Amino acid sequence: MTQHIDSVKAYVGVFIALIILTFTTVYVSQLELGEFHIIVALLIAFIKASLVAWIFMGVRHSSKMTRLFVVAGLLWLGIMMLITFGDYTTRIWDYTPQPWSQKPTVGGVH
Amino acid sequence: MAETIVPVGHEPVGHEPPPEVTHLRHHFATTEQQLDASMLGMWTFLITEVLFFGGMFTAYAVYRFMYPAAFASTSVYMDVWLGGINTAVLICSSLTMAMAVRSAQLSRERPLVLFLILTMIFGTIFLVIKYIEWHSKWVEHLVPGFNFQYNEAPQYTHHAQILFFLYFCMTGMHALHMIVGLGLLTYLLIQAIRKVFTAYYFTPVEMIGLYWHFVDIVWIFLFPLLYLIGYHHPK
Amino acid sequence: MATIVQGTPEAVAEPVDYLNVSHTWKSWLFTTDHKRIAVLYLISITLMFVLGGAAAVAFRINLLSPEGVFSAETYNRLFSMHGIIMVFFFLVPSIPATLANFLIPIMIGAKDLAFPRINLLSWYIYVVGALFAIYAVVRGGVDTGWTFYAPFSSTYSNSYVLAAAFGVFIAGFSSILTGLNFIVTVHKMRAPGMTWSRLPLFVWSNYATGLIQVLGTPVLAITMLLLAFERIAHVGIFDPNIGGDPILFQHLFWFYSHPAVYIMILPGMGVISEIISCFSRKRVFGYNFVAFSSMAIAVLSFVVWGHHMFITGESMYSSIAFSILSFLVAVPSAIKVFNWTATMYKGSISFDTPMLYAFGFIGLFTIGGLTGLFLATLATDVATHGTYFVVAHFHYVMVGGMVMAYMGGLHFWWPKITGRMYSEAWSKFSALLVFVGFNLTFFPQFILGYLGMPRRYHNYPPEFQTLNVLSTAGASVLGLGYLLPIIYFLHSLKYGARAGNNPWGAAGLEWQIQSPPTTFNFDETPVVTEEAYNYGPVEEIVG
Amino acid sequence: MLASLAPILADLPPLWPTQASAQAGPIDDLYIFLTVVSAVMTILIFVAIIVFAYKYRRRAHPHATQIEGSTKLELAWSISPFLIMLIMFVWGAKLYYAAQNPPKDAMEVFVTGKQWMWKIQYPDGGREIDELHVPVGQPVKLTMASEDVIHSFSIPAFRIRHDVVPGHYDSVWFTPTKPGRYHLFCTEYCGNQHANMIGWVDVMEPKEYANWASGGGAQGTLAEQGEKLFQQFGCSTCHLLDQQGRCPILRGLYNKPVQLNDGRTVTADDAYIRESILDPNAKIVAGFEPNVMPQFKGQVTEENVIQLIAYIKSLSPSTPASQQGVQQRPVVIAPGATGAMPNVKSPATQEKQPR
Ligand code: HEA
Ligand code: HEA
Ligand code: HEC
Ligand code: CUA
Ligand SMILES: [Cu+2]
Repeated sequence: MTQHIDSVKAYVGVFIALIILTFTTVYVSQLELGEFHIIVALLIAFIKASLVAWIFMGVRHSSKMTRLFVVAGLLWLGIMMLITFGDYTTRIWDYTPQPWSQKPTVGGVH
Repeated sequence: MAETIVPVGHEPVGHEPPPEVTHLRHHFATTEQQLDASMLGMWTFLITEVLFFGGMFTAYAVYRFMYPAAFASTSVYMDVWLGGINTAVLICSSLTMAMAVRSAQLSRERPLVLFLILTMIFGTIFLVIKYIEWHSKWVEHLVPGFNFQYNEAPQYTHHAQILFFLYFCMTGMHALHMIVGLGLLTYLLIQAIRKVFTAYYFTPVEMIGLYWHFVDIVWIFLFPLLYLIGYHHPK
Repeated sequence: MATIVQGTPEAVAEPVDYLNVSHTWKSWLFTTDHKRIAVLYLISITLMFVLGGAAAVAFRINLLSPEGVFSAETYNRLFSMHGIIMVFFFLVPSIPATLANFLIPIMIGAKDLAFPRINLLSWYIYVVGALFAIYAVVRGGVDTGWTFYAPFSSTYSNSYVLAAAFGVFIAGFSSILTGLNFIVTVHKMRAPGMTWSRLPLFVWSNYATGLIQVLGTPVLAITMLLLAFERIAHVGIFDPNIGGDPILFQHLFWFYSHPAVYIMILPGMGVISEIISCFSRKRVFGYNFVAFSSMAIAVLSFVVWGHHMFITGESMYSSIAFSILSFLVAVPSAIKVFNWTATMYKGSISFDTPMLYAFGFIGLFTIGGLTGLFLATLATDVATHGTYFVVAHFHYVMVGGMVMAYMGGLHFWWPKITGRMYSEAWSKFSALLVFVGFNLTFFPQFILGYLGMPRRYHNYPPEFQTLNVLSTAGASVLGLGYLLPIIYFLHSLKYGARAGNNPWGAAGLEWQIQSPPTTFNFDETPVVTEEAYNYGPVEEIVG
Repeated sequence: MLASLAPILADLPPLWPTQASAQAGPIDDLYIFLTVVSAVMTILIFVAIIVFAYKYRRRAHPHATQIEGSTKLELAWSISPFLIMLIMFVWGAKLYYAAQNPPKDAMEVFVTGKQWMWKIQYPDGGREIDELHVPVGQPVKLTMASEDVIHSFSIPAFRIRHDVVPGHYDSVWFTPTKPGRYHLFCTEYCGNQHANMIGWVDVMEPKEYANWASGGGAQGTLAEQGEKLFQQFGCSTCHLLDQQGRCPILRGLYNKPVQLNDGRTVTADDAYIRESILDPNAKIVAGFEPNVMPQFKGQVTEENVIQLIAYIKSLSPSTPASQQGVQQRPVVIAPGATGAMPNVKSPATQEKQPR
């Protein structure tokens, strides 16, 4: 592995970006965004995490294999969360609240 | 899966310094192979960590979906200031950690020691603030299973308790990782003072750096999920 | 640290190998040699197997009569410990931690695994986990079944759930570390010329297993931890009284435990590929497909877990999706079965003991896998869930499949591991006993299951007795079948004939080095120039 | 010779379960299909192995012919099994789907699982433990709840089974077709006496059933029992039948949409009413205050809940829910309706924990 040494500038730049994003997320959380609230919060968190991974953790210099591993980790987390969620959001005979819509829920098909 | 043949036995360009300097272990052919193996091992380990925390995140997602109002009601007790400061502290520590790795890569011994110490200081500050927060939760009777009483909105007692449980689990696991990280940093510090790390051998610094940044990333997600839920939710 | 070979006068007579290089306790307990660690694992999991097997024998005796002989309490603790020990402390580490630990570095031409000290650490972690489990047994056992379903385990059971769950939690880390080590080793330690397409299929299947271990086990760990917290502090994460959802526990548990069943079969499939090819003197038919199917199983195994929850009140749409995905994961298994069969076509087949086990594997795994399809089919799962049909299914794949493969692998590589041959006649006899005993034990359970006999019952309606008696009779034959190898293997250590480097005439790097191998396996790093299973040039192209 | 075998054969255990419901036949057909496919595949593979093992044994065939493999063959034996599996999947899913949708005219029976017994309640008020009586030919829908851990309600002769998960209402339905007495099992491990959580299902001719049923219900129908409880638990002190106090009117509630105070709308089905009684604060009706209605968890059993639901149901004419608009009942915001009664702590959650 050839060494890549990042400049101090890059590190400090990321640092400043992270701090700004932290303020942004706190600020945004106080706006009336309704359901988009969480989406924005997670989006910002994702950008922050990517910055840390990409620069601080050096993914940008890493091999394809390392990147594949990183993506695989996230993918598996996604599989676990999405499929579990798929169950909770599609149970129709069991009362589940539906915060994402204002439409009446389909009641028990008992 | 397309990967080329590993460069075992293939001579690296330039001169390979002696094993005392590179800390090459017997079963590796080259330093490069050893470094690659360590890094891949570390990343694989971090994947297991992602899924370890992932179990709690899944539980969080499910219950937040089931009990949105109860979860939102807890935000009154979450100190966004302390959480925010802690986020900043961790970001600082990530910066100093990155700088520490950089110093090691450049064989700069004094800065390495300095940055390691700074990282540890930030880590400690984080834990102290965390302790203050937990303590206030204890005082406010918000520790599930021990003294839980939810006066904010008694109708949500049960469901808010789930959130507080997840709060303690997730921040607790995170803090545990910080403590382990501090232990590892102490080890690094000792080695750094003994001038073990050079441009030829800094794998431990780099690996522990990765770990430290990962712990930072976990917090980056915990902060909005735990502190900013329904911050502005209509009562 | 591995000890350096010292040429003592006594050792001059015999060639130095990893076994006789040193005899002190310390040299074993602090070894970093993957081969010695494999032997340590072999001893520990054998003990656990005997413990789990003893529990099975005990509760099979109970099932001889409808009223049973044990109290409900005893029975429940027996089958729970049987399941927990067999799964987490025997079958999950079985082939990976022993045979693969021993063979992977050799097969890819490396001196050791990438992280020898982590390898040793994983054994210590395993031992600590096992001690916790044994502590739970000694204190009075645990009665939750191996599945630990909440809220029974978290709130109602008054047995030693915490100790057992903690043991499982700890053992999980040992499994993670083993998997991590394999992944890195296969990526980074291959000898020059050992390309991915030249890897023995055994390495491929263990690589795939490693992926599952790394990606799945952490979730089991956190699930066990949450369960423990719930039990200690009663915080409501799974307890419906406080708004928790018991089905969430099942999601998290099966997210690990379904893929785990492939941790418990993939390495076995790898062993079978090696054995079939060796005793047919033939390259494996369709190498690429077999290798790729291991990876496909590893990936797909993560999206089918809900088939254990068809009737729990999981969403109907989820169930339907999980059902079709379960069929999808069966396809790569089908590929393997057909390819093994095709490998024998125009081979030159000999019937040594490992091959007998391989035959047993193919037959029993096929039956076990096909009955898995009954369970993946929604309507028939409704009729058979929670009955002995499921018990029969998983023993066919786990015992008929994986344990057969493990035994086959042990017989195949025993000469390499110990340098000695075991008794040919006895080993064939015991293979026969295992096959007959196994079918007698578990085939009647399919019928019992469809008749409706529920699992985890310490007593049962009298009309089920005949089949249960057959099953118990089979279990005693099976027990004998497993007892014999323990005896003749031990016997061979001292009295067995010297095996030589390559008793089976097999291809593969491990057969080109000394038996038993030296501490660093190879004097110099080998350079690989040929495909795996090179038993001669390709003579015929089909289709 | 053969004749002497006859008594032994007669003594053999049954190899096939009785078919006693309309569900059993179709499921058995699918099962037979699966068995045949499996048998064919198994025999195919066994025969191939035996033939190869014999024909190419080393003595007869000392030199193996090396074959690389064949993509065409590989694809053939990956795709064709999958096609066969698709048949299994579609067939199984169809039956499963049907099992989730009980017919409208199904008779409703309530089942409560509890360590270690099955408590059965009939709409006419009859109650039994570990016995279920049903008439031949009548579709029956079971609504099931658990008071403690997960149980699973299973009748092998009917080929039906469903878990009974605490905190949920689960349901399952069947149409018995053959009079007789069949096993009823718990098939989810639920503790010590799991194996004794068994009972019987009696399938009776309709006439016989009518006879038997007339004997039951001494304490009135389920709804009448519920009415009594409604008085006994003091529900009636708040929920006046026709007059809006500080509580919602329950008449006409069942199966109607309910507007909640957080903006959501839900349907007042069994599960909702159950939750409203056990944990009223989980969902607050728009215009009302939380913490007024006491929590009845720990005071009423799941059986009581079923009786209360039956009563509340009986207050609604049985019109389909779909035609109703949101919030037809008048809503008046009651002034000063807070903090009337303290929450009743559930004794179940206070129990000492075994470790
Ligand atoms: C080694 C372990 C192992 C393996 C490999 C498998 C393999 C499979 N299992 Fe099994 N299973 C278990 C261990 C295993 N299982 C355990 C332990 C349980 C119970 C847990 C508990 O509750 O305690 C269980 C339970 C279980 C259930 C839940 C039952 C229930 O509780 O209701 C289901 C449901 O879908 C299932 C399905 C399958 C399928 C589809 C496969 C497939 O992977 C099988 C694929 C193989 C084949 C299909 C055979 C070869 C193919 C051919 C010869 C081709 C010809 C085929 C056709 C033409 C169709 N299994
Ligand atoms: C790796 C997995 C594995 C293995 C190898 C086995 C092996 C065996 N199992 Fe196990 N079994 C499980 C995994 C396994 N099982 C699991 C996960 C469950 C579910 C648990 C639950 O419900 O939670 C289960 C449940 C289970 C049941 C259902 C219990 C119930 O639901 O009430 C039964 C019933 O017959 C059974 C029988 C057997 C038998 C007879 C063997 C035999 O193969 C054992 C043979 C081994 C020996 C006998 C020991 C070695 C021999 C000697 C030391 C010689 C001395 C012995 C004699 C002289 C007899 N098992
Ligand atoms: C102290 C007063 C009080 C008592 C006693 C009381 N309730 Fe209520 N109930 C309320 C109030 C106030 C509401 C509306 C707020 C809410 O949704 O929780 C309500 C709501 C309900 C609802 C939901 C109605 C709807 O329109 O959606 C049901 C069902 C119900 N109660 C049933 C009962 C039953 C059954 C009992 C007795 C076991 C009972 N209540 C006892 C005050 C009471
Ligand atoms: Cu109830 Cu088992
Ligand atoms: Cu499965």
